[in-house]
Amino acid sequence: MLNKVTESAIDAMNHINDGATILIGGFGLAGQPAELIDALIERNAKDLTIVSNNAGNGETGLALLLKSGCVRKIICSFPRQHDSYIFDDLYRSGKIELEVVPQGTLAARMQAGGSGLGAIYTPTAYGTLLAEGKETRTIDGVNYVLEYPIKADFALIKAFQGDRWGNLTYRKAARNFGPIMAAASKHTIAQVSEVVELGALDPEHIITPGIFVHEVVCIEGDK
Amino acid sequence: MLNKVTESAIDAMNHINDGATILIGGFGLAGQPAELIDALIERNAKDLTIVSNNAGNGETGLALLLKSGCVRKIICSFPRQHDSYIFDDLYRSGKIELEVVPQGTLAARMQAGGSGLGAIYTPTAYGTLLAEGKETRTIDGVNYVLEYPIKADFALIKAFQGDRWGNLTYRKAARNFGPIMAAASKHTIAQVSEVVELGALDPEHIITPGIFVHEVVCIEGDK
Amino acid sequence: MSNYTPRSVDEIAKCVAQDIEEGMYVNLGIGQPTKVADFLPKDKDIFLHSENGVLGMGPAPEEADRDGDLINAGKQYITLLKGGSYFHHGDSFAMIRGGHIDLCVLGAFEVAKNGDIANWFLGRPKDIPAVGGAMDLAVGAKKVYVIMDHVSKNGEPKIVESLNLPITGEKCVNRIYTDLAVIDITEQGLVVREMVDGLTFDELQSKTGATLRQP
Amino acid sequence: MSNYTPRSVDEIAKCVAQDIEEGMYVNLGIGQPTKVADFLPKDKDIFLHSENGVLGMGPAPEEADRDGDLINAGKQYITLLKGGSYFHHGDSFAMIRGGHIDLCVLGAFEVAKNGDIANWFLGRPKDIPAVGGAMDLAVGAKKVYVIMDHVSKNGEPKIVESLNLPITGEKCVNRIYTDLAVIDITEQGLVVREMVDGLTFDELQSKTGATLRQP
Repeated sequence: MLNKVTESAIDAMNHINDGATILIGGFGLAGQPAELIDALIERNAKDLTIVSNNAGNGETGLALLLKSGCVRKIICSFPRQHDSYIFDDLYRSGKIELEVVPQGTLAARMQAGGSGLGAIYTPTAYGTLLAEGKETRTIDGVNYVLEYPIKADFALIKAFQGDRWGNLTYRKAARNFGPIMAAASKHTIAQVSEVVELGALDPEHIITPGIFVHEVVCIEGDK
Repeated sequence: MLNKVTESAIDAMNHINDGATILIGGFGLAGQPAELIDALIERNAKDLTIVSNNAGNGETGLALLLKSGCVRKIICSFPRQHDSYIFDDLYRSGKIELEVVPQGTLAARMQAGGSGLGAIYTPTAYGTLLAEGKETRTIDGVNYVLEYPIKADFALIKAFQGDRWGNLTYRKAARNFGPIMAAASKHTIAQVSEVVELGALDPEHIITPGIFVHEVVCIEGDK
Repeated sequence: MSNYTPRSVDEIAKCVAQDIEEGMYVNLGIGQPTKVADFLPKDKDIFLHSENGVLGMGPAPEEADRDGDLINAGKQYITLLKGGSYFHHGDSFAMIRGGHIDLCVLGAFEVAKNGDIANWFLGRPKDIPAVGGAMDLAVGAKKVYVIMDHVSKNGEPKIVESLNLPITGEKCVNRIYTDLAVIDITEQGLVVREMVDGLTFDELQSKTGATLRQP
Repeated sequence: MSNYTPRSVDEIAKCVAQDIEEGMYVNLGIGQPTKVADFLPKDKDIFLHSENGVLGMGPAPEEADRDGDLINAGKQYITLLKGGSYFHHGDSFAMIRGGHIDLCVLGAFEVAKNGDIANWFLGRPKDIPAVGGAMDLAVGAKKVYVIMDHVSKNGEPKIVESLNLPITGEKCVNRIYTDLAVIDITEQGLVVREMVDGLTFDELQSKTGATLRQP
């Protein structure tokens, strides 16, 4: 009997080592796997590359991870927020590397990674600073930028319900990057609010099939 | 009040004209929009290009459409089946043009079309007859073929439940190409087994949001 | 100087709302464009898209009904209308990049006469670049409308011959709504559709960095 | 000639099934490979994927329970296990092309010593090309096992120095199960893992179009 449910968030971090590339779900705080990030901080792996839409809020979750000094580089679409002061300070003092990627391109690059494409031509960012030095091509009169896949060693995501095969559902707009990050990483760890019996999730309603998920951690009391 | 529900399948064909490119859902008979195809035959538009996984079975649906003489070219992954004799005869007598595309590439090209990408590099078919004359590139040691998007004027698909905003759910493996064809066409017509009240479909369970659907036709008595 | 009153933020939003037709799929950018939602006709089905995976956005909830998992791209609490749906970022940006969004309303620092828009980065040494969905929306939506003040706080024109600031997207703006006028960007150049009462064309031209045309 | 009995189709399928471990995501090709499912251990969770959008495929249903919307890639009626799921072709081929399928079992016309496989098209003038998911599976799955007869009906070797028929995918086969032997394709060449009782290595070599090695 296969059981992907892992007892604790700390246990789930066992495989994460220095230098890993880690996708972290969430749009702002919605869908951010806060407890997994806390465990990752405790794991204290160094020299990490993090891919996430934002660069953390206040002194919670992703912001705390940056503060811990474990992160060498962050790839995101929107680092600067009203409460992203931890990132802002690290960036201005040259202590973290930043790659800004348009939000849709971030999603598309991870989708390319998860689905085995070698590269994609996207119209987004053509002619802008974010396409500087990148290959371009005009196809049927439209200008495109060549973008390469993002693939990662790990993904930490937050889902709603999960089962022992790793099937996941999400809750409202907390779905955001979860399904595409799960597909783009070699080892996906999902925190869920509830672990349900196998078969309790309607096969029509499963958003992330278990093939993309390797460990499921239940966070008690979480919504 | 916006209502995408169209009274009859025939009415939904009003916009289809000679020379149109039409995506038709289904994998074999599962998910094939039989009643929409019947209406398309009645519409009798000529010189059509059809994109579908197969090239019809027996004397039903897609096979009948081919028999009607309305189709100039078919793009599909698997035309030859034990009961595809209508297509086989047309092909052997040079009356229909065939473009064979690997099944995953067919899906990926439509996804590229629906999501605004200009082209994709896929590893599938590299070095084969189906990549002859196509641009290739080696990226990180893997060989890829450059493939261009498939975009269409129309998509005819079969879904399970629909509402007046065009939201759709599917049934089991009949989902197959429906969602990606809906996104890859300018005008998507979906036949459904049931039209439900707005709000009856759980927003977490809608597979094709109404933005991709332009007309919904209810086929009474269909499963 | 002639006697006129610039439009308030709400009045500009109202002008945009009046130009949105039933059945349109619309993305309202962060900031001022979000206000357009308040002036949309309640009796028409207009579909608001938020790039974080929501279609059919409804008005802000009562404080007691706020849900941290139900926010818009500006990270404000929202509600979902009956018939709305959730999806992941891949599908959400397929809607944008694939040309399925009929209209996007954006704020801007500058718009050039050819429709180039600058709205993501001022590029000063201390600024941290952050783009979000701005570049996807600019190139992807079928039509892009901009809401902005006609001139900057220093009185500089924000409608210009060519951009001074880093570009977000090329030739993508179709119409500009400012506190002074509504201007279409056409093949023939900048065409003034409408001005606030009491403003003369010459005065509008004097506050604009590129040649205007009367319709 | 030595005294041996070639394996039946079922026996070959059983050999493959024994090599599949718990937790693997497996795609079984149309035809003979489909039979492998019948011999998988019932007490282990092994996940069968069908490229038409099904994960967690179960055995064939009773006739009364057949459902035209629940078929596999070979268009046979199937069932879904508890914990199974449905998805569209885009996601299904993301699983394949993206390297998420641990193992794919395919039939073949020919396999070359370097792992090239031909299984989609004989290329004769009257043949109609039809590829389905064969090329995606060949390049996408982490491992590809082939089931085929060791020689053709005319007695020609199907394991060859280089392909005579149109290729499906380059260097993708890892192991071949025939009615006579199980052969690994390695960096060092074709390594015989196992042969049917009574067959000599020399006789197997005589029926094979490329050099075999003993382990």
